[in-house]
Amino acid sequence: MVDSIFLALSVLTIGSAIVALEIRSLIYGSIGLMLTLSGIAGFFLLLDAPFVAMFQLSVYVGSIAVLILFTVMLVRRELIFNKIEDSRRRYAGIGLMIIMMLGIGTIIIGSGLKSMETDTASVDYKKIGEDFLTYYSPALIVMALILASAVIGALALARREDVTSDQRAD
Amino acid sequence: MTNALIDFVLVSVALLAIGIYGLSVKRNAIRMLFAVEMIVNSANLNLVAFARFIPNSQGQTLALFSIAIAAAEVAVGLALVIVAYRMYNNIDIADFRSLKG
Amino acid sequence: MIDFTSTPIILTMMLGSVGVIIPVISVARKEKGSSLYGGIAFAALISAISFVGYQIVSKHVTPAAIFSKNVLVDDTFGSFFAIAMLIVAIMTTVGSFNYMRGKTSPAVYYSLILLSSIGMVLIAYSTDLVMLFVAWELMSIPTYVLAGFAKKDPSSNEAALKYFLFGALSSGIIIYGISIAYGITGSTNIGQVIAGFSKLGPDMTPLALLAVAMFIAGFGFKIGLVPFHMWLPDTYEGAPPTISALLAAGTKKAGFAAALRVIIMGAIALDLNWAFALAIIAIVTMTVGNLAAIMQKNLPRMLAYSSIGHAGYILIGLSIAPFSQIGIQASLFHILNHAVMKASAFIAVAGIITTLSVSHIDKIRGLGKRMPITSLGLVISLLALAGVPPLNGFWSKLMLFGAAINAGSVMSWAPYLAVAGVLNSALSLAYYGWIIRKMYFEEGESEKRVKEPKSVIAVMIFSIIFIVGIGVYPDPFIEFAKSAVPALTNVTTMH
Amino acid sequence: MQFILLQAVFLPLLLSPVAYLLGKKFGPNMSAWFSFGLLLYCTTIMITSVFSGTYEEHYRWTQLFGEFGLLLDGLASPFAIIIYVVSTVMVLFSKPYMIAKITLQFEERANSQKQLIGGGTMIESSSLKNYVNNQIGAYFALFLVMAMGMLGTVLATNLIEFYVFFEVMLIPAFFMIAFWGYEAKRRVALLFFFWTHVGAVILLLGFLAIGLNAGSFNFADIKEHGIPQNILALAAVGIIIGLGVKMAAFVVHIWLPHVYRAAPTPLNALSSGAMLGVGAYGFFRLLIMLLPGEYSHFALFLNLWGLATMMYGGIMALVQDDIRKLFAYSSISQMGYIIFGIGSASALGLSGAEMMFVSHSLGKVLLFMMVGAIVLQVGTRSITKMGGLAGKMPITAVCAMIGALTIMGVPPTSGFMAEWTMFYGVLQTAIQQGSTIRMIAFGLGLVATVITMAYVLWMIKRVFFGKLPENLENTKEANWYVTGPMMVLAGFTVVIGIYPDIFFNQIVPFMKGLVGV
Amino acid sequence: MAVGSFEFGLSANALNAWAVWILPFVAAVVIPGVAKFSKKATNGVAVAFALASAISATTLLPLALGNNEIHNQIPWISSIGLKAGVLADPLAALMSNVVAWVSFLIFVYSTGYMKGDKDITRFWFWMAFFVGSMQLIVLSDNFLQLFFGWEGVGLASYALVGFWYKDKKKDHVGIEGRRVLGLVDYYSPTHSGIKAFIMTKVGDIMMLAGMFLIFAFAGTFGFRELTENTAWATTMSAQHLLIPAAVLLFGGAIGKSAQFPLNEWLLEAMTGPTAVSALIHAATMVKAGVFLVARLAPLFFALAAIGINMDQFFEVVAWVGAITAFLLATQGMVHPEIKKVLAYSTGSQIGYMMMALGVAGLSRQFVDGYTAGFFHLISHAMFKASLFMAAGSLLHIVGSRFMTDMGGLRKYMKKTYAFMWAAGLGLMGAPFITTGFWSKDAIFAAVYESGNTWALPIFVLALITAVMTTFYTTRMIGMVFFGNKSKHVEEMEKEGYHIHEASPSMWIPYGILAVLTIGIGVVGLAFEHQIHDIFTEYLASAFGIKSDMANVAKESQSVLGGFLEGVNPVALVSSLSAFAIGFGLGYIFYIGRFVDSTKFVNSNIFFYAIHKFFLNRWYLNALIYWGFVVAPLYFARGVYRYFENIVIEGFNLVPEKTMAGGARIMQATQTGISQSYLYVFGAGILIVVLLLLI
Repeated sequence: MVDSIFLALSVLTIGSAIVALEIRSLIYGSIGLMLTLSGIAGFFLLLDAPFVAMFQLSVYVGSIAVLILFTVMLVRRELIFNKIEDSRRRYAGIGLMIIMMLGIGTIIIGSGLKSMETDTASVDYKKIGEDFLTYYSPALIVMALILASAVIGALALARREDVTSDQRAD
Repeated sequence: MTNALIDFVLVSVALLAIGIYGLSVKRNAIRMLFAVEMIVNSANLNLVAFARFIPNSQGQTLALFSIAIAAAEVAVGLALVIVAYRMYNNIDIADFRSLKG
Repeated sequence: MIDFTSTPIILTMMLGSVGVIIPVISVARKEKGSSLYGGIAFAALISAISFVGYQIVSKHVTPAAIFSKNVLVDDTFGSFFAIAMLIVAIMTTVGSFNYMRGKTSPAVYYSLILLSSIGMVLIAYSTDLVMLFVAWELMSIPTYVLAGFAKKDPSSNEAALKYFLFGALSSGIIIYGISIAYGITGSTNIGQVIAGFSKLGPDMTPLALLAVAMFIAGFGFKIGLVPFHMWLPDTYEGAPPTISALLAAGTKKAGFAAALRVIIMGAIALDLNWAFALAIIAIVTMTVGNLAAIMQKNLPRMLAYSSIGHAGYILIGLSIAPFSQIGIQASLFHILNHAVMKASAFIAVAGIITTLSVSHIDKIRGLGKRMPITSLGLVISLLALAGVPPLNGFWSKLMLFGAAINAGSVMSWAPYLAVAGVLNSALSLAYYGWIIRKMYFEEGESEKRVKEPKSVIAVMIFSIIFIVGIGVYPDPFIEFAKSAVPALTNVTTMH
Repeated sequence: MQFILLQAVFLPLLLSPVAYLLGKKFGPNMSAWFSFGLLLYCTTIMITSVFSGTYEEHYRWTQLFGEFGLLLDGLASPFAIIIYVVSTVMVLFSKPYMIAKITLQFEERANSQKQLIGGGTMIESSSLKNYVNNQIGAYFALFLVMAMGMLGTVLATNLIEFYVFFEVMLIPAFFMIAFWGYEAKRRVALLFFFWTHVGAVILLLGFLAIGLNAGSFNFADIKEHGIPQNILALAAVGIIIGLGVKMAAFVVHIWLPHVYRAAPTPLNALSSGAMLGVGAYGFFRLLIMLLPGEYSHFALFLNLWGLATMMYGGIMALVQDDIRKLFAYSSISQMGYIIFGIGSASALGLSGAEMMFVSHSLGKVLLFMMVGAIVLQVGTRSITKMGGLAGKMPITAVCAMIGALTIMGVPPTSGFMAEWTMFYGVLQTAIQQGSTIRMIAFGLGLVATVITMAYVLWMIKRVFFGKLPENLENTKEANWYVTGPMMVLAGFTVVIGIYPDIFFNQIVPFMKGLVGV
Repeated sequence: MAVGSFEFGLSANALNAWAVWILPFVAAVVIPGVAKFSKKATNGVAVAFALASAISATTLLPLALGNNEIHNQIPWISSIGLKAGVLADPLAALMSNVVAWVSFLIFVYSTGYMKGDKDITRFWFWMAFFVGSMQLIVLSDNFLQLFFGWEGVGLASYALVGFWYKDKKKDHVGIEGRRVLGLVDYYSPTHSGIKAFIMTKVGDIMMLAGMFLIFAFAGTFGFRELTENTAWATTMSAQHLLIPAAVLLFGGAIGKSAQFPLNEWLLEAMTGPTAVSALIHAATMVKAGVFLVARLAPLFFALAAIGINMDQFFEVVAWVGAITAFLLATQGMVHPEIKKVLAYSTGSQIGYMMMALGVAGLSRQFVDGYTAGFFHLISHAMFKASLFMAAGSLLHIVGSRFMTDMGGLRKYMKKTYAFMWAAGLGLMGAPFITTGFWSKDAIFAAVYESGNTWALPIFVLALITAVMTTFYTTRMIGMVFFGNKSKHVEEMEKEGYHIHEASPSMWIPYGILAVLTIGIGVVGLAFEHQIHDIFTEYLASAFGIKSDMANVAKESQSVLGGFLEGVNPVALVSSLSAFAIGFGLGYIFYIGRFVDSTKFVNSNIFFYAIHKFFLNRWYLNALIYWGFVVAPLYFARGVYRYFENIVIEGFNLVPEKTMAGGARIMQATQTGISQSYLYVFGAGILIVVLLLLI
């Protein structure tokens, strides 16, 4: 039994994903990506995971997509528009996509997942917090290191050497 | 729960496949980042869906981790793209092919 | 709760704090010198490795296990990799001293190496998929940056981009795999995943195999398995050579740790078909790697292909793990050996590149006279890679092939792995020999001895001692590798 | 006395850097005499330990691959003695040869550099001296390592140990060809390394099959426990092919002619006289001792393979003009003899095969020394450009003749003793088994001796007899570094030929025990 | 009788027997050392050692006369249980004396012949080595030791045939430019040496095979051990291996004694110094084959007692001898080179000996044939050595090996002329006064009396051969000493060289032998009887061969009275007539020169054809060369060019090319475009899934 909200979300997510990749302008593409990510957040809500959904919206839609948008703005105008891909590559890619969908889809449809149902209540988000602080606590430390390294690394990369040397000069 | 688990999973598979399509066809570096995000999101969708049906919290936790990591990854990726752009004035990955053979 | 006495946590704290502090110092400090950061990083790594060593010697670590209720387990398996990875990190750090001289943001460079090495070490310790994934990312993300660290160098950037795209894709694939595994077993703890796998009904098995396939793809990317290897030669060639050392010797081996933890364990519980699949991948991988290496003109690229080939060898051990006691032991031993050999080879190349700024194989003619110690180190590493006795590479290859033959009594296809491996070893001699020939047997344009970087010399001396030492008396390390083999019997009986 | 064999094996390895440094600092004489003294010492202590019968040493090594042992029994001692005696003697021979060769290379280099620069810079004698010192030091260092590798292989008591030494002796040989070879030396060096390595590695597969399935890599343990039935054939085939490549048996002899044409003569001598024979040793130790069942199964095949090799090598040797290549094929042929004997499956045949190694070593080394002497004095390797040298180089000619007789198997040289026991062994088995094929093989084997005789005599005739070409009028006898070792070996072969018990006393009882007579 | 006195270790009374063969070897070792001080002194040393050896040999003679023997053994290859030993039985003692004394004389001769040669040391070394080896053959008590000597003499022969290793023109044999079947009939010394060595080696390996066969069954190489316990023969005979083994052993004799079909090497062996030809290729080494047969024949014959029939073996021996005798005699009639004629004659005469020994085994009076053969051996040794040495003098003085370059020398070299006649008559078998006559007559008698099916054809063949022998001997003497001086001699004289008699050191030795030929000839029959008696006793005691039959025959044939007692009349008549015919023809053509031989031959196409056929050596030599030298070499070159260089070399190229091709493909796939890489990654996931699912 497919719910209409689910259907709408699916169409929105997948459609916007295709749009995000295929539309000529990168700016519209970014907006398409935002829609996809929002669609996923919608799914999370459907799945009774509001905490994750909010996180998704704030991190992805709020920060990543905006970051991407800024980057897009940064580059030259002509680069914003797609170059036309080699059609052979394109068809090969579409073929791979379809085979993958069909292949993995078949496995999933053929598996026992289809009969998987649940009646129990959804997990309380407090449990998530508890997990973070108990079982996953080392992972959280590592997570912090990941973010630190990403920040350090991204800064080191993105910093303009000529500018820094100017700064050093004075 | 009105929706079956398998529906979510199928959506996620579709998203995964689209992501792989995007990575293997698109030439624009930023668009390739889009595709990466799609793949990560498809996995997240899976995780949360499973977490709902099992049910336990681990899936959601992992999804949270994954989102955070994706953010970090994107930051680094964009930094690389910017460096490339500075150097070549170009962000077309297919043109970056001096290393081959 | 966090057990603050366990080795991995202490390592994380130790290296992590230093790794974060170094860039902070650099902001505060006005001088440009790079050695200080390198020195700090070196000190941290040395203390880390001595700590691991102390933990092992004082028997604080538990025997190798797959199961743990926590996300991390303080076992010999992890310690084995910790030792291997830290050795690589130390070699890279020391080898970078000269390379980094005069380069920008050295603090970040060393800090990223430290952070990445935490990731490598933690992968082996983790017993939870989430932890594993997080550690994996901690290992990967700094290396994306490091690969593109030579910002003025277009090829470095290209290498980093390719690496990053593959890395991002593969981390997506890994988490997708984790999601499926989680979905069908209801837990992210590896022990419980395995337990869940072993209880699966036939309708769920394909799904579990899909998860395993995704793990193979995701981890195989880092390992350089064919067909997930395509980025590898380009990246190793383009990245700064010291970082190539880290990638080839460190992250690659960490990939094996992950693979061992996840692929093998998960798969043993499932079905033995996976072994055949791995065997095929192993053969293809080593053949592709070695064949492609033959005609290479660029030293790092050749070494990159060689490391693909070695991934194939190591995979032999994994693929026959259920049939032979020696399989995983051999793989582990080869991982350790290959880590040192490859790191030393890459650092030698780094030394050559920093001193002479050449990496083309025709340009290193007569190098034996110009840079004798570096050349000697390179030659010994190459010979060890080729598996020439009595060097360490010989022993581990011997064990790998032996294990394959040994498994022949259970699985009829297993000896072919050994045959393929042996033929590939012979094939690989062609290009290793070629490098040696260029360095020693051909007249270079100049004969004048150049000053060799001291740090590279240090690394060379260490690796020569290590390679020859293990070659002559391999027993302790073989035993160490043996002790690090996770107890497979629990799993197989469970099935 | 303890650690005798350990000393004998590892002293050369450990002191090889000393040889290098001595060469570098003090010149060829010092290095040569140091190496000579070292090897002489090792040879002496080894021979003294032979007197006490079977002698063993064991050391802890690896748990997985067994212990590190050194064993000198009836099988190993002739091999060991010959290997070290030949090596010791070759040290002296090498000195003048290598000096000449290195000087030549220096001049070539200088000439090519001169052409590059375009100026007429004179070669400084001091730089030549430095060059020679450096190179000769390296040469002797490699030489010592090679000697050690060969000895180690023969003394090994463990499959893996065997393999390790087996490979170790390749490496110095590789470098020696590559550094001091002729013509396409580097290509050939790689070719050599590649093929012998392939052979070795196939051998290794056999070893692994045996060792891991038998649960031990130690010879003694394997013999005691036996090997599981299912891998016997695989192991035997691996060992036979691997050793066949090493011994350059027919069809897999590809590498040998190239190598012999390109390698410096001392290496040729050492490799023909000792290194190839190690393959023969392998057959005894690995195939006959460890896999007796498979051996009896493959004996006839080995017999015929050996026959094919000896015939083929002989026929090819007939038509060679390059004297090194002639001996290359001759070595192939001689290895064929040994394989022929190994396939005899009788105690005397096997004893003969081992004796054949001894006599082949002595004879072929003599002949290669002759080649070296000629290359030194005459400067050509083409037989057609030689002739009538007997008058100019009488000692060389006499010693070469003794070497030739040894190869031909004419009494009173050791060659005859080896050949007759070996051929008799083949015949004995043929009669016992009533096998016509073996009988025919025996007959054809005897025919092969005639072929051997033909090419050897023809070679001697063309080199030493006949008209002296005018450009060789001023040829002189080689100096005593060359002739001395030759005379020593020539004497040795005659002594063994008259009183073979020197070796037979050890070999025959061992082989009898092996075959179970 | 002291048969089978097995003693271990050297015993004093055996020392002289050991000394016989060891002394020459000592000389061989000493000579190069002596040469360091004085080359001239080597002459003395060599002769002295030869004399010492000969005296030691003489001390063995009483043994022979008393039918005693020395059998002394020392351990040798103890690990196989083999012993070295000397066996001086009457046969060995007689042979040893022949060898020792002939060689002593030839040594003396050599001091003159080789005077001033630069390489005298080498010459003496090999001569001494040869004598040692030869005595080793004679005195060894087992096959293996015998084989040492056997190969030793072969080696010495090789070295001495090729003594003049510089291959100067004058040292060649054959006629320059002459071709037979497209192959040159002109050989250098070194070539001839190789030829001799290899051809005899072919025989040797047969012998080796025969030895091994017997050893495989008997477990011993010792002659005495083989005689004592004949169980091995029964086993071998049951397996049909005895006759092949015996024939293979005889193969060794064929090779060494230059019998058909391995006869061709002997002619080229004449490139050696003439002293060598006399010693090795006439008097001793080529007799080794005969000696071997003489060693073995009683053993095989005695097997008849235990019911083993060895007739086939003896038939082979007899026929090989007969054919060789005939074959070589025909060729001897036409060749122009004096040494070659003598060489043919040698082979032919050895054929006689073989024939006698073979026939002996076929008849019941074994001793007769045996004695005849051995007697002929002794007499041949004397006259042929003498002839060779004389020929050597001629060569020395005239400086040419062609008889056509000589002629009319009798006035200048009277002594040589006389001695040559004496020895030549011995070869011809001049009635009643020469040893040759008696020994040949004994052979005829033995053949005639054997009563075997083959007796008649063999007898006829022998008779024809005898005619030819007389003819060519006469021809030789006639051509050399009669008629006019040749152009060559005249030219030499023009240049101021004049023909003279050889030096005493040269003519005395062959003088002695020539005189002995006649001297013993005069008492030939008695001498024969003496040998006959010795052998009768020896064979009876050592092998148990009874000679009753022989005694009966002797008595019945005493019709001719005391002087010719024991001589077969038919044989006698045949022998006489053969001599008459041969000598008469020879006289007509070459001494009297009533008819010009060249014109005679050319007058008739039949004679011409025959002459050419003989001169071309029945084309045997050419065929052997084609079959065993030229064709194999072509074959070898073909294999080298098309198999080794293409197929085998291909093994090197195939992996190389495959590897390079594979590498190129791999490189081509690595395009550098990230999208393609990622595509492969994506597809790879599917592939892995597929791999896992199947």
